[in-house]
Amino acid sequence: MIRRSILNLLSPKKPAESIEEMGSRQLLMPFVRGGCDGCGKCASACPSGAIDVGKEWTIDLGKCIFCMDCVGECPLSAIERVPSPLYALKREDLVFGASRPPGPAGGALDEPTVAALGESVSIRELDTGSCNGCEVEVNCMSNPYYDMGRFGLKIVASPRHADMLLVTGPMTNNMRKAALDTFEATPSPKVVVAMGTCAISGGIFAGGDVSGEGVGDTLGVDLFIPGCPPPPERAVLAILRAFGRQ
Amino acid sequence: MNPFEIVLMALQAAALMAVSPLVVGIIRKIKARMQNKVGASVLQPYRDLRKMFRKESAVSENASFLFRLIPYVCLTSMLLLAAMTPFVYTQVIAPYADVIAMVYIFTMFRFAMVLGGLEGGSAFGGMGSSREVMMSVLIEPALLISIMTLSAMTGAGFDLSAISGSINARGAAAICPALLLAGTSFVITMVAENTRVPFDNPDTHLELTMVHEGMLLEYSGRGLAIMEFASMVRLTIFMALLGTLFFPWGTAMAMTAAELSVSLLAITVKMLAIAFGIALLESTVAKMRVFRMPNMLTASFALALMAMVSLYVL
Amino acid sequence: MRLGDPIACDPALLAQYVKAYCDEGWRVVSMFASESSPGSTVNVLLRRGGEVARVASETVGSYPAVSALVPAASVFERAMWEMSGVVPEGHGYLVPAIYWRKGDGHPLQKAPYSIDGEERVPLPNNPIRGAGLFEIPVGPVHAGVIEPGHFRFSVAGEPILEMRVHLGYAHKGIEKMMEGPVSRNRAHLAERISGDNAVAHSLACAHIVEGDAPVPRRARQIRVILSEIERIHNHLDVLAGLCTDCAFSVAAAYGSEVRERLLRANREIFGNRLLMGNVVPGGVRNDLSREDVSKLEAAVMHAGFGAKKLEGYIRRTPSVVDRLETTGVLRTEDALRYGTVGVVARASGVASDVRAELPYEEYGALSFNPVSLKKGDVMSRAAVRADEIVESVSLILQCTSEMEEGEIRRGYETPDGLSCGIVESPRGELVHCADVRDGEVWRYSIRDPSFVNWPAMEVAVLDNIVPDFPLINKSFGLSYSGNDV
Amino acid sequence: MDVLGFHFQDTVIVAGFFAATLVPALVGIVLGAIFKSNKVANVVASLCIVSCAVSVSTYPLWHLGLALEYTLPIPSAIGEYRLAIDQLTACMISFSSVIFMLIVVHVVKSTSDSGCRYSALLNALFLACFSCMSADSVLVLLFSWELVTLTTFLLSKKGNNDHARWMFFAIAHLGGMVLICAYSFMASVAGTQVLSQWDGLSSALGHWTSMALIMAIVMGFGTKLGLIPFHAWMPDLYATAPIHTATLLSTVCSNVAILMVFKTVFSYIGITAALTPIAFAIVIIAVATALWGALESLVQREPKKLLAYSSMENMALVVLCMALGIIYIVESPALAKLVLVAGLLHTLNHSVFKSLMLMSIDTVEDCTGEKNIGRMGGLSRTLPALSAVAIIGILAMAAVPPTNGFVSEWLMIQSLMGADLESKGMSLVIPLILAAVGICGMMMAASYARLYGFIFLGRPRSEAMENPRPMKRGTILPLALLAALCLGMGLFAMTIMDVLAASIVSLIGMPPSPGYRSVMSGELLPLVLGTAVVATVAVLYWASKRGAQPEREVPTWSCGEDLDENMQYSSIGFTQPLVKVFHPFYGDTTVVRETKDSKVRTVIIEFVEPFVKYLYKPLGALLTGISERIGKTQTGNIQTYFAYVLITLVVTLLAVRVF
Repeated sequence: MIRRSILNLLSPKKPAESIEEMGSRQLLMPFVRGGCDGCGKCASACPSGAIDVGKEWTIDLGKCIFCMDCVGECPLSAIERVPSPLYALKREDLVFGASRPPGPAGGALDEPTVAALGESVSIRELDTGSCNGCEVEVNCMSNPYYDMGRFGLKIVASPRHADMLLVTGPMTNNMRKAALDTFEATPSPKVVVAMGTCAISGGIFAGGDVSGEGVGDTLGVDLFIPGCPPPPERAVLAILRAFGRQ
Repeated sequence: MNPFEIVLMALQAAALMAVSPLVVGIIRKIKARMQNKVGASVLQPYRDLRKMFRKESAVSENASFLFRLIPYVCLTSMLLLAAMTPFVYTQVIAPYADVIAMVYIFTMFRFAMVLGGLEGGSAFGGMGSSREVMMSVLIEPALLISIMTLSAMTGAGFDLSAISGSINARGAAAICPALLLAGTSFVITMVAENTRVPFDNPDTHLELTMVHEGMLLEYSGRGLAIMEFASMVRLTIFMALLGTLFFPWGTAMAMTAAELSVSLLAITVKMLAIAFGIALLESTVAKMRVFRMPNMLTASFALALMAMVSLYVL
Repeated sequence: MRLGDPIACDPALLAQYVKAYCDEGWRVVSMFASESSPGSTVNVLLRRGGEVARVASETVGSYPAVSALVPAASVFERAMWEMSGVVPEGHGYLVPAIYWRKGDGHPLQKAPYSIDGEERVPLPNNPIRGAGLFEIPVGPVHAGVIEPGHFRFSVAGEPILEMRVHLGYAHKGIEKMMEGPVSRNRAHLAERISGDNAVAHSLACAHIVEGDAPVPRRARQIRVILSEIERIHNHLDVLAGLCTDCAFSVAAAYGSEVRERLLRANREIFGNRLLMGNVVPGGVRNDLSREDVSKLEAAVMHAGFGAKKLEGYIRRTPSVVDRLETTGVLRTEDALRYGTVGVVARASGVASDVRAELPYEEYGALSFNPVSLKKGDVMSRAAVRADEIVESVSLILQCTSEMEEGEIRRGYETPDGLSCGIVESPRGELVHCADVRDGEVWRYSIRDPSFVNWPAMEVAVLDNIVPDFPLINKSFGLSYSGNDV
Repeated sequence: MDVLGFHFQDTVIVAGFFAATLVPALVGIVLGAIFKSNKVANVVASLCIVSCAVSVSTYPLWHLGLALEYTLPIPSAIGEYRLAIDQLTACMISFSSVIFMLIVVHVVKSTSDSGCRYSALLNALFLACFSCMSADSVLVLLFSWELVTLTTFLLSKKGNNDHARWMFFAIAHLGGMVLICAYSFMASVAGTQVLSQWDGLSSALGHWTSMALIMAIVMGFGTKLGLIPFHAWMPDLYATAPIHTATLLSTVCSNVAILMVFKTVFSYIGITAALTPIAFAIVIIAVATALWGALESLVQREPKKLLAYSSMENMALVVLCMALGIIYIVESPALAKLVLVAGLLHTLNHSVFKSLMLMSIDTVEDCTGEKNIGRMGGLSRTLPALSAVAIIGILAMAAVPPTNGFVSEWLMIQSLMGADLESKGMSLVIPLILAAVGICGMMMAASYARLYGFIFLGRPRSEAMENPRPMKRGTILPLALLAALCLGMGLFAMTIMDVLAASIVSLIGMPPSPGYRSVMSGELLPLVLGTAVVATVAVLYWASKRGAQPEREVPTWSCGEDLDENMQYSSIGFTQPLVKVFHPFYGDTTVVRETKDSKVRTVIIEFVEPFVKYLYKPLGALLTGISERIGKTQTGNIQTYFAYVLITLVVTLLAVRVF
């Protein structure tokens, strides 16, 4: 173990990826640029009801679980896979259609919060009943590949020490009180992040024994990170960009 | 003591406190690199402290005035200790740098922390306090005796300036079985007192295993910043004591530019070496079981006693 | 797998029937109530090696508790009482298991039911008293990145005198959501019962939906590959987690590095880090190209080497071994009494493995050595995991070396009646059961391995000290979401 | 003599002083014996306060140069009734009177129904203590010492606590008997009963006899100090007796015992080099007592019992200082002076913080009706004033700078470290003592943290804690004064030390130089350190509060579930790790019993004092048998006790005269 420690210490090459490397990997989402006849097969194939063909073809990235079942269903093969945006600051910014195509995400959190927390973000992960997929990825955020510690992000043990509640899961009824308690226990300024589809909208669990549609109905959310689950590099990048870094 | 010397002593205390987040940052950086990570910048602790200092405090509704006062008591005790610790210059605020008072100020720090852990009335704070108390019963006497050994070895009384002056003046000749034994005991004490691996895990996310962190669970904002800072200063003080008292080379004994610059270089090298040692220990050893700790601490205690006895027997 | 006609019995005799089976070496695999008029049918699934039996009993309101005679039934009866309203009379510890809310009716009943406000049933105190004893409540919001669950320790200092696990925070009503027309695609929902065991759950679900129609051999081989990759990354997670929990940071980082490489390979080859979306009813979604296969072999072998190396780090460091050995011992008799499954059982000397006893997919055609150890401590559970990773690598390589060419998906038809899917998930024997009536799933029951292993942990932690609990918990490596469905 | 422009004869002032001190107390006794009403009780207590107030002037009067000697005009066949006050005695009397006075003030303020008898006995106890400290003849000494035992015994009656009282009486009386024999023997060797004429009897006694006598004196007085194995009465009596009795026993009576030990050992017997071996024996007893007190305090469930073990530990440290004084005195008088000053200072400090803590704890019990520390908690929010004075007392007990407790421990360790380690195998002994003192100190600190933490901090653990009755009006006053003394004596410790150092010259007969300060480090440390601590905390607090974000009160973080009162650390659990570490000392006395009815297991954890279990239980059966018989025949009548004590004394003294 001593040997490995010292070798690691001295080795100049680390597996950690640069921000550019992390940013180069895309998470693809289904999207129709045109040529949709509104047959609705894709909408009925969607397990989480993310697609609406009512007025125009729209997809709610906050509901999409990225299963791509819709792609094969389209008789016109009009559904393409396009890069999805990293994050959104408002829930409605996650709905895309021909009139509002997905582009790179922009915008940062409000100025005072960024100024207060920008360089050092203590994260308290709050699982409100997720499937454990997001937890796997949150744990990966601190492995040597993503190494979020180098950006000043760290997981802390108590909400008292936290600046950010990283909320996963659809907010089950049984977790509602605990989530409110955690929010209450966190000193301000604080940021609430909805990570993953079920935190944003309830996702595939919407309509189950959960409280409302996602975390936003219980806590005010400042940052939405779509994905089911969002890969670790996307979560890290989304947090960094929302704080105006890179 | 001329005024210039007093200024120098004050500067040395201020410098010790100022570099303590850097010291912690360096240890964390080394640890991260050993884990094959890049790790946070060595300046990250400063950023963390600044952020916490600006945050709101969420205080438990069961906490009393003590809870609000304790961070300041802890910081004060560290301030006093910083002024008593030889760092780049062997002279410290003599004649008030009394080694016995030093140990009692450490006790004051612990006592305040333990009471702070009991504030709020959660099970975790009590758990941290309870374990801290168990450790302190064995740590403090060992610390007392290992420092006393130095006092007896140098015959310099209780004045830390005189002790460190005497040891540094002797240089390599100061190295004797007593110094080595006391030094070993001091290293164990340092690791335990600062609740580091293998006694406690400073990076733990498990509330059930915490010692030091458990007592801090209820603090937030400014109070937390101060408590964290005080802990950083405590670690730096121990490292500085280890560097100047048990590795007696290079510390300035006179106030000349040459000696001071050599001393600055020497203490930098020593602190880096100790930081590396701590990081290596923390990387290669697992946290021990709670009830194995007493064995380790008793060993430290026995080493300190042997050091003392060896002074006269050998 | 379709289940034949049950052994029907009078509710008053149900306990005796089940006891008689258990005395013969059968084990309660699952219990669930399926609504029928006027009451409910209590189904008890039992297994002995490759044999599966079902005892069914029509109850109205209540019946004498099976757990009075067979302790393993206790947690099932708590869930049935709460979710379906079947009252086990004489149950020794009738505390909610999942739902924790009062209301008119029960969540799994067909008639509409309503909840009394947001108030939850207060968690009960531990059944232990004494001056100086106190309770340490931990969770549902833990200090680490863990799923929500509540642990209640009764201690008078460090040694744990009593511990109770209270779950249900991740309850999302998945069993209810699974009901509906059989034609619906349930794979995505099944994968998210427990995201880290996505393959196992979707496979169990597929087994029900597919009936007894065979899927193409190539698909079966890919399914084995997926299952085993999932096992490797779960086991690696536990091994790395054990290192983290005892502050053995370099090894922990190494473990997470090895795992991350595997997850990246998953993403590259199968399109998803957690292998979601790959198992579909009738086969698998993604075929493997030649290139994929060689990438896969490399990735899997790297993971296998990494796991051995990690195990070596653990075994060669006395301070870690000291933490892991003799900690959290689950004795063989307790493992049997609570009907534990999977790694937990195998580390305590109960060699039960669905892959060997009731082979599904291609397992019957592959050779592997089931791993089993006797001591039942944290170290044994870690060792079983490390050895199983090696076995998994071998299974995957056996599949890739003789991949059959051909289609990967075939049509299927779901039969009416009661069918079940039993697979060996990384955590152990996983059972899905569905009661299909007239092309509708009438009742869908999910029994995650965690459901039967959680009660065993309540015994394994006794007399250990509080700070060793995280290690014990990690070594069990149980799911909360899968338990709470 | 010229005081404030008046001219008096010394003798007039001295007689006036003794009259002013003794007469109010005597009047009080008479009034208390005649009347029964509560109003008179207050008058009686006020008379006691007057006596105390007058006797506070003892040291100033001595300082003015008055020879405070007095012979009671009572002719006697067995000796004169002489009182004489030297500098050390004056010091101790003045100080003890302050404590006595504050305690009586607290009696008046806190108890409305203590009754005339109690007040009268307080007067009697004051008289007994005063005359014992100032005794100049064996008869006065022994008589008043017996009177101290007797009055405290009578004062300690409360409810049905006969067992504890008789245990105390038996043990204290055993000590009294030993003392009677020892002093009678010394009187016969010295040929006079006048103590001030016994100057260094050791040469006449021979060193074996001297050593035996020193041991007898230490153990004789040690029965009241709680030296092992005579501590067994303390916890029970502290817990069951009226609090002021316990406080007086722990503070003023201990001061008396310590003073008498010091005077007898150093002045009357006199130390020579040959006597050092006995000091090592005393060191062993003292260290064992200190360790035992510390260990037992960790597992106590009643705060008062915890404080009883704390008294035991503190007094053991003082005895340790005395023993070290014996060891040092021959080789290094300056060091001996330092250690004796440390011991005396610690005695004084102990009486301040212990009276503060005992009365604070009693206030807690009084306001909440709860005696079990395991069911307390959260009082800092409901009784803020009490918690503020109590934290000062706790810090003082735990020797946290800048309180008075710190100064005396600091001196003790200095004197230990100043020892000339190259002689007499001290290099082996001193580090061990140092280690023991260190461990004791930390264990006691753990106990005190537990005491404060589980009474005042956290959340209430029972209904009674949530809404305590308010404190009785005015009771905070004496407590606040004591708290102020804790701080003041810490800050101005050097002044008190100088006075004590000057006083013990009369004891050990040394010229003022070399001064004890020559072997001491950091002369002004207490004041500088104290000011630094207080000022820095204040400045930091003030500076940091400016521009800070507002504070928000939130519930204690509970991981998202509700907390009930049983979900916080328990006081037994708090020290359980330590009990486990030191389990050889608790051994089979930690009993964990489990009972299981249908659904709920019950775990019972018990601690039994081994001394009680193995020594006093068997012995106690015998002793209680005897004391019960005494109780039956004598029906608790004061006069009969007096007669009994007098008869014992007279018979012994006559016996000595005859042989």
